[in-house]
Amino acid sequence: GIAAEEGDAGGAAKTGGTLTLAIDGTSAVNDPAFYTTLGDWMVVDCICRGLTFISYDTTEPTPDLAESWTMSDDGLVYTFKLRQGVTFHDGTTFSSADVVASFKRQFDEKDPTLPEGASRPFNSVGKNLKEMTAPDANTFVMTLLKPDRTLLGRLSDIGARIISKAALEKYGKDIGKNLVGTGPFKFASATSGQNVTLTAFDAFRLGKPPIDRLVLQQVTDPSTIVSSLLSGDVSATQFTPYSALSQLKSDKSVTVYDTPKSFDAFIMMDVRRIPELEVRQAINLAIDRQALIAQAFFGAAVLPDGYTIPSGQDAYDASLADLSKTDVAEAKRLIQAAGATGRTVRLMAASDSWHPKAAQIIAQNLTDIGLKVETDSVDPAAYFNRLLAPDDKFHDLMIWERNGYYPDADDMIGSLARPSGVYGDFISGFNTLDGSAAYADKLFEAKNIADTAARKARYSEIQREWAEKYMTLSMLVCAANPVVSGAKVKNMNWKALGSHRTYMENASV
Amino acid sequence: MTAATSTLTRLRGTPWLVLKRLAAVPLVLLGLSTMVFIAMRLLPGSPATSLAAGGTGGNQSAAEITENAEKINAALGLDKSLPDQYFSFLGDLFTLNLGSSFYGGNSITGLLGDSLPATIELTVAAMLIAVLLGMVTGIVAALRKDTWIDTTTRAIGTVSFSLPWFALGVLSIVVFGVWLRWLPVIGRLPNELDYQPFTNFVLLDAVLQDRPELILPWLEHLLLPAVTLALSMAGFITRIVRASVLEVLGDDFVRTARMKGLSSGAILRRHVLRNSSLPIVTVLGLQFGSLLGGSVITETVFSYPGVGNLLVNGILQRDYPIVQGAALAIALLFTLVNVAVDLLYLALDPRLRKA
Amino acid sequence: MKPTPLMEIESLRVEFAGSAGRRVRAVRDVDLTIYEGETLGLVGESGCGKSTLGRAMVRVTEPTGGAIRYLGKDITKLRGTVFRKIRADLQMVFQDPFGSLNPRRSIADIVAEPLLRARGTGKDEARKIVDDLLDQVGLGREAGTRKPHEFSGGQRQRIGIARALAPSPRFVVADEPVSALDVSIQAQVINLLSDLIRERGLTMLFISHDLGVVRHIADRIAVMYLGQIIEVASRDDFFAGPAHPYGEALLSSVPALSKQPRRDRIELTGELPDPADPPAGCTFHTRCRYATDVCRTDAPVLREVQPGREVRCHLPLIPVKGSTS
Amino acid sequence: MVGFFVLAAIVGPLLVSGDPTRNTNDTLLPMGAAGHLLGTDDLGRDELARLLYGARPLLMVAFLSTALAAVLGIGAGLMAGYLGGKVEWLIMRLMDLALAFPSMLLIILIVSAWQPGVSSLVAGIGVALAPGLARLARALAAREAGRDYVLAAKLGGTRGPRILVQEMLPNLAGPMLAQVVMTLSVAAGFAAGLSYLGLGIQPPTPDWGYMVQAGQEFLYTAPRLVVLPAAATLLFVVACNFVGDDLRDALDPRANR
Amino acid sequence: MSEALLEIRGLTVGFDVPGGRLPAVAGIDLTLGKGEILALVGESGSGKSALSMSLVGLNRGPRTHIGGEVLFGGRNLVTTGEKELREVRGKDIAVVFQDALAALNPTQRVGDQVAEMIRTHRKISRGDASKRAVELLGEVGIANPAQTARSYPHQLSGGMRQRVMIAIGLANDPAVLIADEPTTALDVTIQAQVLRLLKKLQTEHGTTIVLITHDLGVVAEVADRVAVMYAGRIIEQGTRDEVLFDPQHPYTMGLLSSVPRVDGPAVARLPAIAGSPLTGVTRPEGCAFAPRCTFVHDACLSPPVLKKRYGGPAHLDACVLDETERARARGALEEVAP
Ligand SMILES: Nc1ncnc2c1ncn2[C@@H]1O[C@H](COP(=O)(O)OP(=O)(O)OP(=O)(O)O)[C@@H](O)[C@H]1O
Ligand SMILES: Nc1ncnc2c1ncn2[C@@H]1O[C@H](COP(=O)(O)OP(=O)(O)OP(=O)(O)O)[C@@H](O)[C@H]1O
Ligand SMILES: [Mg+2]
Ligand SMILES: [Mg+2]
Ligand code: NI
Repeated sequence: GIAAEEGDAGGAAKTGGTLTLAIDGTSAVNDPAFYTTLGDWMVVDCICRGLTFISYDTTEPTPDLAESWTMSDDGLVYTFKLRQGVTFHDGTTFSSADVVASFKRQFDEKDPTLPEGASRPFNSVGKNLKEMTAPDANTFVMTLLKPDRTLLGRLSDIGARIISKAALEKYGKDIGKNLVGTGPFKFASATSGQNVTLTAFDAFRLGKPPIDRLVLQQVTDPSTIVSSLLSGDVSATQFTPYSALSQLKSDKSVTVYDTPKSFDAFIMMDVRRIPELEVRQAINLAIDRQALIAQAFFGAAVLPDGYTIPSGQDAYDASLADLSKTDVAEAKRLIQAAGATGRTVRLMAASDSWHPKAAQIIAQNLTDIGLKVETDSVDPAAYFNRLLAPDDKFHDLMIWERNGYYPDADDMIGSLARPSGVYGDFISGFNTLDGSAAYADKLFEAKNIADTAARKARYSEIQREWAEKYMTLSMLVCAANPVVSGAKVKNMNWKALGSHRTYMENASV
Repeated sequence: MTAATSTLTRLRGTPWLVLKRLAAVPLVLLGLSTMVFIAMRLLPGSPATSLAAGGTGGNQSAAEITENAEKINAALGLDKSLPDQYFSFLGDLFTLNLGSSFYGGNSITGLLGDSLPATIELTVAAMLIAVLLGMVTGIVAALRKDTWIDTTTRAIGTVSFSLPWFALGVLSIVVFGVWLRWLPVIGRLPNELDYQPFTNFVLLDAVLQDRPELILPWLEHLLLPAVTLALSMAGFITRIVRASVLEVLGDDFVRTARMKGLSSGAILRRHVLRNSSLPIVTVLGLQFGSLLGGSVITETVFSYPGVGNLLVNGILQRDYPIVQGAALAIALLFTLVNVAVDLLYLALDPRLRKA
Repeated sequence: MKPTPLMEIESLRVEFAGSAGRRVRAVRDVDLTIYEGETLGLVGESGCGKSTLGRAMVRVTEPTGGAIRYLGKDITKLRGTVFRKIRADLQMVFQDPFGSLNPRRSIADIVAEPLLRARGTGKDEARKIVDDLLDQVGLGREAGTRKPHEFSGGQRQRIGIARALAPSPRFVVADEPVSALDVSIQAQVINLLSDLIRERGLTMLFISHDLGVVRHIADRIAVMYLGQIIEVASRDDFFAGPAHPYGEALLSSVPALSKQPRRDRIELTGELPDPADPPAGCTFHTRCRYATDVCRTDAPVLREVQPGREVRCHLPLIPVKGSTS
Repeated sequence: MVGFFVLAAIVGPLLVSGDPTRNTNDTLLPMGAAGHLLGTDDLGRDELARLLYGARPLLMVAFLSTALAAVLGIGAGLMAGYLGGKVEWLIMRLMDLALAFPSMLLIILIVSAWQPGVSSLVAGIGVALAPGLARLARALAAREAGRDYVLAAKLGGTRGPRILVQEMLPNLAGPMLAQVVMTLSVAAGFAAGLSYLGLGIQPPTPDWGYMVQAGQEFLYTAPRLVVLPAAATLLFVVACNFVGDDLRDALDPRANR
Repeated sequence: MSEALLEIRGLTVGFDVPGGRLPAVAGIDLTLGKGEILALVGESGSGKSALSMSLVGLNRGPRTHIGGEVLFGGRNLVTTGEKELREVRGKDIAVVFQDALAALNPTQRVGDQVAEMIRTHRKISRGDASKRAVELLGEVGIANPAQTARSYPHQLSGGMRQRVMIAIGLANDPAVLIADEPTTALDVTIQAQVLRLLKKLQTEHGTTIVLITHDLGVVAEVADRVAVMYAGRIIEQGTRDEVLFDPQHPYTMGLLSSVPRVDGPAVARLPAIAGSPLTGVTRPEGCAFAPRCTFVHDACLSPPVLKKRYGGPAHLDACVLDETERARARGALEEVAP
């Protein structure tokens, strides 16, 4: 069935029971400094909380373990007042020492509590950090090298979660197998490739969650996800295959939520392979986005009218819709003008989820405007590596997606258009184009504009200019990770789950 | 001289053969691990880039990712030359250290300890089902040779032997799990049950820990994947059993048994079954391999926490130690089963026992 | 007229890898001479190594040790083209008339093969030789186009003989060529063989376990027991009275087609020992009714006891001429 | 029956008008819809056309990989069986090594180490299936090598390779052929299975295995998208097995019929 | 001839083969006397085994057609049901097969195989049956019966295996023992032992023995009576001396003279019978030997009848030649052998 309007769930939420979330995978290592799988990341989300919190009802960072904060006028010094009386799962009390210990292992690659191969995702903030201090138990100060208005948002990210210092000292490198935080659920057991079991934390700051147990169960086969939702073996998941949506909507035993369209689906063009702007523009104009929405996403996507910014975010600007319009006649004309008719372009896409379907539709679209298309469907694990290899034979057109790690324009266009980032460098070769260097500064400036409206305007300006002048990235759609749950599951924060955020403290089964 | 010769002869008898078989196991495993080692290094994609880009790939600059990847490579020992990697891999192997996962350092031995029992449960259950089914149908078909019973049994056997198991698993989930709701479709035990593995063989643990309530849900979870796996093998066994029983029925000693005035039931029991089980037993050993291969898909479809699942995840994540460990475990299992089969063969066929 | 030796073998040994690493010594230090133009009959119990010896002489089984001399030339180690030339002189007729003909090839092809390969004869010439041969063995040249399965056992054996004779060999090993045939057919094939031997002046090693057949076709007899030659004698001498107790038992065991059953039958007790683990001393002592202590400890050697008669026995059944030991 | 499949794969596409790779907006039309006998798939392509075209890659992979397995396996097996000794030991140990690993896994390893596609599929399946054939070939060759007619050929001065090809091969051909046809069915099963795993033939080329996998998403809404290609695969494999059985029976001298 | 024990009347055995129905046994009348050894001789494929197996229905099957009568103990064994026939098999009529290695179960100890035969027809404890089995093995002349009983067939030599087979046949002291070429695979020295054993059985147990062989020497050695088969029919029958030393049928004559002998004068050429026996499914209506016979008559084209013609009192043959022609035939054979 389809989710009813907000609020009707109300009533007396049932307590007790086990909620099972289907996840893509687990290595049974749950460590904010070590990204392994999305599933493990979701576990960290349940166990640990950070200084700030974004509920996904709004995109505004709100206080969590930090009760309040102040920013110096130059935007370089942030002083956090920490909440008192919060206890960790191991019984210790939260203080600034825990914050320092948790952050230090992200910033310092020599930290003894880091396991081998740790990726330290929060390290990018550390690069901009001059120093961090804890003047007293309830105060924590960060001094930046350059201003960064996205800091508060980033502090809500999973890499910035706070671990009990006592636990860090106790477990060292093995903290990932014994994670201790202040979140609503505490770690019980985990088996790699199978599941992670969490139990409700009685002393959670906002009250004991209604459910007793939360199990994150690895289910990799898409049809099994659907089946186990229908059979009740799984309570909820955001990894639902798109094609099953209409079937699930018509089934009373499950609830399908109208999850926010939070991620971008796009094709990247390598300008070193497709040097003519006209050809790139033609490719952009050729794409039948309605067909993609209907046939690859089964309705769980919308036209990318804000270009790279999804509609839920502050910087969303519907006036950019024309950057992603479809005009086959014009596309053909451009191809002819460039003398590219009959040219072979290669298109690669990962072999999972919506990618192969999209690749087939796009291949058709490009064939229709006179190009010859060769496609390659790539094992998902190998795909990212191939994106990073400009020598790859299929590096002309690449289908890819970007999830909002925290809901901010800087995480979208800020990453995509940055000439030195993976997108601008390895993937598209944007950094080889004239004028690309200026975008580093433009994006930095936009990021630090305090006024929301002005910031939005600036981002719109950058996006339009970037798209029209270079067109290295053609937006396909803005899509959702469709959340589906069993009909009995109530009060789950499904909007957050649509962005892989796992806030199950209010959910009941 | 004669005494010495005969002792030697006895030494070369049964135990000698057993020893010889067992001595070959490490060699096979060494060859295999080398093969897997090479195959893994040939796979495109490296764990370091995946790891380095993990989580927030886009926020980092290209240079950062490259640098990070190098560091991770060094930490994981992937920066060393291939021969170096190989020798340290072999060295570890000799000390029975299978290494640890690139993703978070789970020890491979531990992971195998978690998953191997599940796979053994699954494949053994499938084997039992298949053998039972296949033996009965095969014998009936052979005894009723050239009747409609034979023709139908053979046709069904051939069809079931040809069934693509990938489709079968999905179909059985839909029918029994979703439409009929008779059986659970994922996992090995319900998540509500608080199972603390000790040996990780549920049946054994149920006895050891005195938790009889584990058994029923365990069987429920086991049934679908095991039957899915078993079906195609059962068809195969039917064919082999039929052929083998027919062959033995044509043997001279069966005529002798008839000459003795034995009833056909007694002939079947005392003379045909044992002798026709010889080729079946050999085939079982090899078929166990295809069961293990099939378990890779079946375990994925049923989210069944076995080695097959572990292996696929390992391949997908380019987690070499996991792939190596899982492949080795599978090969070891397979090899040991085949050694067991050889020994069973030895027990069944006295002809082989003479040196 | 002093006969010239055609084939001489010296301390020939053939060993096989038995099961579980045991060595089966099928032929143990055999010395034997076959003279030009004669037929030597080789008899002995099943498994005593007759076939192996025969095969080793034409080198389809490689000997483990010893030497084979053909016309005085050591051919034990020859290889390649040199050997192929000589090989054509040494041929073989097999026991099994079914397994020894390739079921997929025509008779003419089968018979022509050694001509084309070993002799290097041209196709047309080979064709002519094959036709003549098929006539000679009594099948008729029309048989050439047919396949082996269209023929009966006796006819197939004729084909086998034609193939062996195709490259005009000087020495032929006939390994129980009639034992698979019915009595009425046996006689036909035996007659054919003796005709051919006469006409072509063939030298032959004729292996059989049927003493009647051997008596009919052979000039000299060699008896084998457990990998060794234990007696060599001319045909008439042997049938008049074997010199070795085993030869004696063998001869007396043959059921006689006579009105009065024989009374002098010598019944051997015990079974043929394991060739992989032969008894010490005289290998026959376990079944020998004359055996003494020396037989159990000392292995006798093959020695000439009378001109042209060799025996491997401490206590031969005929008087020893010349020497005393 | 197998011939029927081959025929269907070759001429089938000429009979239908639909382009199996052409997307249209008529998605998921039911069976019997105008112009689409078996309906259309999720990208609006004619299912019948896809089924008919889909036979090609599967058959091609099955036949090619079987051919590869046959060449490798029978070659190695014949050599081992005929030559015996060290060569046999080496070849058979190599084969044992390959056999000591479930073939499905071996193929997955090979295919993913290469690049998914027809050539890697053929190579993977061929290599994985070769040991089985080699074993049989060796057993048969060893049996045949002991036959007197082989000795006779040796005596006639025929050289080793010629004996293998001219004398022994024709006599092994019968049972080998039956086994090869059976192998064909196994190869088809593997090819479909791997395409199903996404390691096989790449879209948009129609292929039964991939069609099953892609159709699986519509198991509840349009089950024919799974059932039709799965059934086609099954039929082909069954057909191969039946043909193999019949061949074996027909060529087996022991069979009394 | 002593008292009749078993009577065969008009027995036919046909096998369905690809070309049609093969008349392996084409109408045979034969009477078995109590305590005698009857030798059944003939070329390969002449139907010796088919005849003997059909006596106790061992070759019954969908492709086998057995007709005629086998009268034994007041019953016609051809029409007796399988269940009743089982009582007869092994108890009243036992068979010793040619290839003992194949005829013994390779996975069972030989003692057990003998004991099984005993227990099938007698209510007797397992232990007693085993003990009796060891005794039986001793009786057939196995030197170390207790140890042999624990062996598997492949561990025994050919002669011992054949004795084990005979022990199985003897286990229930049957009235008739059919020995189908029991010595063909054995060496002469071993053959002599086995033949002696059979002779001993006859004298000590009074067992009637049907000895199938193609070795005329063996026949001369042990048989009381002889029946010569050719292409599914008996063409000559009589006492040992009648058939072997006064053959009446040209085929028997040829057969006897073509055997190379170890005694008597050595001959230069063996008098051979030309041609080869019939193998196909179609058989001439008349004498099947006619195509190979040098003395064919028009009368040979009509169906042969086995009856008393010339020779001794029990001597029957199926040849239409008269006495002078027979003498000529005999002379022709002697001519070749000077
Ligand atoms: N290829 C082989 N491999 C192993 N052992 C063999 C081989 N060929 C023969 N033998 C063994 O060598 C011994 C002699 O065998 P051979 O065939 O020469 O005997 P034979 O006298 O010809 O017997 P028969 O009369 O049965 O033909 C036997 O013990 C036999 O088992
Ligand atoms: N089960 C059977 N099916 C078909 N034909 C058979 C069968 N058994 C025997 N025959 C055929 O019947 C004929 C007689 O066979 P039988 O075995 O009685 O001959 P035999 O005299 O015992 O010969 P041998 O001396 O070779 O044992 C032969 O042509 C044989 O091929
Ligand atoms: Mg021999
Ligand atoms: Mg017979
Ligand atoms: Ni002596």
